[in-house]
Amino acid sequence: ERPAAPSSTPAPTAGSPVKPTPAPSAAKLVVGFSQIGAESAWRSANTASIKDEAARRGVDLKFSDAQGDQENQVRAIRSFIQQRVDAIAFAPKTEDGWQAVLEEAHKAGIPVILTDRLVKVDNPDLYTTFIGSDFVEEGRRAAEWLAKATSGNAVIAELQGTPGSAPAIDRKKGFEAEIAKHPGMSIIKSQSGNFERAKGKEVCEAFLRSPEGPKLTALYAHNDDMALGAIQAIESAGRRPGRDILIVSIDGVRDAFQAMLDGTLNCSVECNPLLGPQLFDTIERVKRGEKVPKHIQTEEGVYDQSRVTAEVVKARRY
Amino acid sequence: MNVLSSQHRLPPLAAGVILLLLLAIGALRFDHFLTPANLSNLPADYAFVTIAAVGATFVILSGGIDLSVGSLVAFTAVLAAHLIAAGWHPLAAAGVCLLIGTTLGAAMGGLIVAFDLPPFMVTLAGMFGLRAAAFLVRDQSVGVSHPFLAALARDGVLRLPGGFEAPPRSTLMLAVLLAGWALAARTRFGRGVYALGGHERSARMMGVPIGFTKVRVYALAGACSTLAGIVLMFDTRSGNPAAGAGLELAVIASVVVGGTLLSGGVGSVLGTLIGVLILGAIRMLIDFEGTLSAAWTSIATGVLLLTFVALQRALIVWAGWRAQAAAASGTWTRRVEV
Amino acid sequence: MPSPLRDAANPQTPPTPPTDRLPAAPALTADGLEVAFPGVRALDRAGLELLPGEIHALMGENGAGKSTLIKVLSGLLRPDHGRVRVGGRAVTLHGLADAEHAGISTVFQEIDLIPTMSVADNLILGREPTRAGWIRARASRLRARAALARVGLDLDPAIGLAQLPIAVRQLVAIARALDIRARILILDEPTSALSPRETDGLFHLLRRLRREGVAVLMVTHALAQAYEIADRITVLRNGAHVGTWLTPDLPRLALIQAMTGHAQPASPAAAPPAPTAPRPDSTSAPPALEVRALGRRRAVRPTDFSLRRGESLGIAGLLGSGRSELVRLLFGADRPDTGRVFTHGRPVAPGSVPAAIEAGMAMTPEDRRAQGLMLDLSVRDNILLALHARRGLTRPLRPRERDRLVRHYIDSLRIRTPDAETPVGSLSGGNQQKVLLARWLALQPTVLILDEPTRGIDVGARAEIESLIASLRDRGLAVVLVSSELDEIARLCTRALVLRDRARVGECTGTACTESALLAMIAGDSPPAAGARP
Amino acid sequence: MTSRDPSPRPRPLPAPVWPALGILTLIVFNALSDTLAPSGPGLLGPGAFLHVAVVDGAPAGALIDILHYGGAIAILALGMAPVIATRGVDLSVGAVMAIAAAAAARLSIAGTPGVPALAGALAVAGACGLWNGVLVVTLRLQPFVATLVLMVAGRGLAQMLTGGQILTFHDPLLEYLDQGRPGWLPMPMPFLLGAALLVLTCLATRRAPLGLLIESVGSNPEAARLSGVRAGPLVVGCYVWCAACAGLAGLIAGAGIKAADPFNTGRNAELAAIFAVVVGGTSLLGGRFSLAGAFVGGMLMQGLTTTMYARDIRSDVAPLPQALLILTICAAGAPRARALARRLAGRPRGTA
Ligand SMILES: Nc1ncnc2c1ncn2[C@@H]1O[C@H](COP(=O)(O)OP(=O)(O)OP(=O)(O)O)[C@@H](O)[C@H]1O
Ligand SMILES: Nc1ncnc2c1ncn2[C@@H]1O[C@H](COP(=O)(O)OP(=O)(O)OP(=O)(O)O)[C@@H](O)[C@H]1O
Ligand SMILES: [Mg+2]
Ligand SMILES: [Mg+2]
Repeated sequence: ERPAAPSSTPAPTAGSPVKPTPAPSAAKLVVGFSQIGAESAWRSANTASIKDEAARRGVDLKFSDAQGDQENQVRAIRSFIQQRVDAIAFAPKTEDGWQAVLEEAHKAGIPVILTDRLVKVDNPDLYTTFIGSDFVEEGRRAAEWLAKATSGNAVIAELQGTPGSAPAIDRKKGFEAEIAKHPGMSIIKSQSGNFERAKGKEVCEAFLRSPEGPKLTALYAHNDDMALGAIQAIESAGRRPGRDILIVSIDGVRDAFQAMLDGTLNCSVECNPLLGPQLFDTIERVKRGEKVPKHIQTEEGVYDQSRVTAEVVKARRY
Repeated sequence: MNVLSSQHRLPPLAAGVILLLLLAIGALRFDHFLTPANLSNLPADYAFVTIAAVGATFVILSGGIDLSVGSLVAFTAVLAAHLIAAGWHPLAAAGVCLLIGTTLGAAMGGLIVAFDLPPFMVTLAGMFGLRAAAFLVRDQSVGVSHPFLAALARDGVLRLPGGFEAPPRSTLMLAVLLAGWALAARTRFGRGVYALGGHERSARMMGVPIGFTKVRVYALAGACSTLAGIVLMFDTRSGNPAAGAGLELAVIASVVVGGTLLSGGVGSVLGTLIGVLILGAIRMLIDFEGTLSAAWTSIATGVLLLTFVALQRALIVWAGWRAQAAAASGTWTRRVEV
Repeated sequence: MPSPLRDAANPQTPPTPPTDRLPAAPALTADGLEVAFPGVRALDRAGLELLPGEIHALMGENGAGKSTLIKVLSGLLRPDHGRVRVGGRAVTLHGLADAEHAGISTVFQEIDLIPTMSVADNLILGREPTRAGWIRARASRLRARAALARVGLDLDPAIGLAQLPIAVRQLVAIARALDIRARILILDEPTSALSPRETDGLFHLLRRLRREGVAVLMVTHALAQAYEIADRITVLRNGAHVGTWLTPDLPRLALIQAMTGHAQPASPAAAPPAPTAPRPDSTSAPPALEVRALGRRRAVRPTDFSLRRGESLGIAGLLGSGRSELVRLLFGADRPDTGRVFTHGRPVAPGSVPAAIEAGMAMTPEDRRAQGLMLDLSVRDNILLALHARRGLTRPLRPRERDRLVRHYIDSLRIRTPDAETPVGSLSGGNQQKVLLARWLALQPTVLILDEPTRGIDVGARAEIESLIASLRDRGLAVVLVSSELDEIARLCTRALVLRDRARVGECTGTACTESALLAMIAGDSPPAAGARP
Repeated sequence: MTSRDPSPRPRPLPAPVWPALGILTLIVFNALSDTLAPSGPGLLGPGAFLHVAVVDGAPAGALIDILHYGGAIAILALGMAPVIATRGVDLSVGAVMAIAAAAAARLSIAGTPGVPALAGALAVAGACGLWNGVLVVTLRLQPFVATLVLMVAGRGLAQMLTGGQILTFHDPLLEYLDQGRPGWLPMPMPFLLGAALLVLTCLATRRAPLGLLIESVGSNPEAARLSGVRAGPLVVGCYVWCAACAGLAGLIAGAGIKAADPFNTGRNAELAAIFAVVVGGTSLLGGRFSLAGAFVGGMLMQGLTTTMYARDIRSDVAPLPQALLILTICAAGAPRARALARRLAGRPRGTA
């Protein structure tokens, strides 16, 4: 019942798959999706969105959770190729290391859609399109908000994500590039909190305790979870989060919105995990032979306390 | 045949049965499971794990443990990538890394011997230190492209009859396995490793050069981990300092599932291969199933693992009974005259 | 109080010059050896001279330093002071390999071999025949077989070592030592696990080696063996060289005196009050131990016997006759297929050690290192273990009571240890055995099962243990004694069972239990079928 | 009956000495760095490693941080030590931490008051331990594999319990486990809990025969069996105890962030716990174990982390100095090294 692999047809060129889809519309679309793992609530929401959307559209979704291991993702993609799925989507754990397996998918004529972050490959034709946000841009927006809120004067502590991970690297890069424009802003403390709430708290405690601690006026966290941990640390150190120390973070999960409502978090740059609808729209367009842009930006906003109300919090799905 | 020495052969044998069972389940459930291409993927995808596990087998057979596998893999992968990015030929980079990795392994063995330290501690320090070293080489992943790598991936594939394919890493894995097996079973060094793990004090009293053997075991493990790192690097054409996190546990688990006793002295390299493939086949089944959420993936992996090790256990007990029953049907005899 | 003998022997002067029968150039000499361990000086200016073509007995009390001396001679230990010369040349032995290179081959006392490997692997470990670095499988098998044949052991070399009882392992270790062409062969208590038959076989072999000019050094605690085979005897006491004598020049009493340092009040043979006849208590009381049709396939055929309080039952038989298996079934260490065990009329749950202990039984297993002791735990813990296990977590001993018990047994069994906290593994072999005995005596059992309790124990301590057994028996314990030393059974037991081929073949009572009677029963009318292996 | 003139017997130093020396090294290093840095805070100035401020009547500072966060690791190690002494290992402690925290959060959100919620979560953790113990004892799986099963599956269970979310909860009693500072001794609650457990377990294992029975099983299982030790219940008990300790550590971790984080709680906790036990002088081969050593080992583990924060060391390269310190401590504690030192000092040698 599954459509046969179009191995005889020439491989699609990127952006404009020449592959005609004569398959009857009755045939169910088979999509393989390889998720990195479940390392945060954000990720869970991302997974849920994709699964729900697949169920809603009646797509046969092959879902594989790599449990945080890039090698498992490679294996999953190879197994999708073996199963001759109609399209492969995945959220790459790192930028590098996909050349070989994407070549295999390319050879098998299966379109590949990246979500969440980009990959580095020799030949951009190896993937069809990329849906997701730009981590550098997120970092930049966070810095932009902070610059505006402090009129370009801030002594900042930074809570980084997991060492070596793409969001940690890019969010740092974007943030630093932006504050470089403001001579009054400087990062004086920076340490990894591993994207964890508990580590965020522990590291922030150490920041506050250090000789420079009293000088801090702002905190930038690479994700909301670490910011939420840091808020507790700031409170127990006897300072007021959100007032004495401005806090800006990235992701926009519900707990962060709640914290903004409570006045303890100042700003969260949204990184939308609800990619499901966009992803399957794109896949269907690709399958119909339409041309899709090489980068599909997700719709994301920058939320600060002024934009958050109880209704907004309630409406948050993740 | 006698009971005990076959008892030592039983766990890998039972593991083999389990592996076939897993493949049979996959074949029955999924359309494209039992295809030559898919079956070729299994060893290829786990080539680097297997290579690292061969080294770990020696360490565990000798009664030790090596926690530095994952970090050493990452370190050498990054170093090799870094060197290639700096213009080295991949083979030269691989050679240098192999030398460095072997030396690092030998150094850990040397510390274990010289100060009589617990291997857990020394290799844990190795795990910490080498991970940091990997980040010092490059703090994020490096991609490389080199004509040699592309050519290797394109032309190095062995096409076997029946549609099976062996990419270079599978071939290398096979070579390492063969060498490991021969080393364990057919050299004095290998017998010494078994003796060491079986009873270190006795082994000393029987003239096994304990210190030298241990150093060589850890050097070998270092070499295998390095080779695994290079294979990983060649395959993904990138080196990532964060790669291989938790690999050491996966490797130890494969070795143990393959019938090697963590206490040392009993086990085989072949069992290790089967152990890796069992864990790989479980993963592959879960991928083909394609409906499991993250939580269920963890649970299913755990439950399948348990099911199959319990089954392995049952097979061993059953075979033991059979052997006893067969023996008991004989007569009451005094075994041997002195 | 210097004994005349000591003065005559004059331990300070060099050993008695060899007679004309022995060639003059010594194969090995050691002098002034000193080795100190934490808390003890194991060797204190010890020395030794070995001549080619002699069998030399090394004797001394438990903990005298015999094994330590042997470890020095084999390169396992480096002495703090002193010299070793082999063939007249001073050598420094850095390890076993050096010693083997110098032509010294050793069977150690605490050799456990490698239990996870096969007999063949154990025999040829480290000496595998190789070609270009690769082991030649067939040649290895042949070499292993040949080694086994040399000690007359007919057994499948592929069998796992762990399966074999300690006696057979001992023979394997000897076979291993004989496998290399050594000019000096050192055996540390090789006979302690062997029954008379195997001992005879070994001695036969040693005599042949003597004819070939090999120098043999052997440790033994059995005076009879020393007098049977040794040309000369060297005695160590407290790590020091006491003297070396030609065997015929040294009367037994003098030897004992040399070992203990004081005149022995009574010869060990006379120590325990020999029972003349069974002295059952009131006949109406149920027997202390009753065994009905107890058996297990491939181990022991169903066997019955019963034992009253105040009786001691010996179990005699050859190696592998099923003695250990029988008492293990009795104690619940293995699960019997058939039969029941009753103590004092009450049935004991089969196959359960705790149940047997609860029923008043105690058993010292034959293999003290594998089945008895926790080598890395202290003497104190080893003594108290069984008592603690029986009392459970709910009825712990008071600390003062623990100290009292430990001190009592260390003193009364004369366990030679720096203190109660010393790990048992660093005691000498005989003292380890005493610790094991203490563990079970501390339980105050009513049925005491002893499997080779005097293995590796020196003459003095043996006499003490024997008299202890006798007095326990006379105080109303029922004692089951498995021993390869028939004279021990003859002296101590009111009755004896004889096993052959895993079945009971005879029994004797009271004065009829002489050594020769037992021997006759063991041998049987026709010799048992040889070499049948399933 | 020692022979005459025994060489002076060097008593082996107690097991906790080496990790304690390690902590001391860290403190000295931090203090030196504080004083020697040109614009540093000085030895005791605000922000210095040794500085102890008083916040809300309770002391606070880097040293207190070590006690605070080391408490949970020490509790894990106290649970792990007996398991290792039986020749086992429990890889599932991290997963059990997450499960316990998730269970507590669920109970608390469902309106269960503190005490039953706490008891319920600990019972869930205990059940996990029972599962491990049964696999090890009745199925006779190697402990590594048996506990690997729960290590892998447990995180999934925890995620199911929280519905793939980080569950935030508020319960004064649960929060007290982490934030509590009792008036009579205003120290971090995790440390006090750990210390209380240490005293308790030391009493149970050293005054009573429990410790000896556990050690006998790990030292020589066959001999223990023949001495009448019922190894089965004992070993199962050890795993249950270990899991219960892990549960408590999980609750502390959850209380610290007032939420159950099934993704990250207890990640790599098994390694930290095993490290603490082994550096505290217990052999992975079973047998003798030291609870005090495990406790101090846990503190050392946290000391390494806190030093990293205090010295602003990038967390990706921090493991390098940490590794070197671990090696140094181990080598210093090794009998071989001490024998060498004695020999260099010209005194007679100990064991060969
Ligand atoms: N490794 C060690 N550590 C500490 N003490 C030791 C060690 N080995 C031996 N000793 C001690 O050295 C002394 C001599 O021991 P040795 O084993 O040489 O005695 P032995 O004469 O062989 O006794 P036995 O007849 O009981 O075997 C004993 O007191 C023993 O406790
Ligand atoms: N000469 C031998 N060669 C090989 N195996 C033997 C020999 N003698 C005994 N066995 C093994 O030993 C086991 C029985 O030994 P067991 O311990 O019961 O004998 P035993 O009469 O108690 O002798 P001992 O007291 O010397 O140990 C048998 O299962 C057999 O496999
Ligand atoms: Mg001895
Ligand atoms: Mg016996």
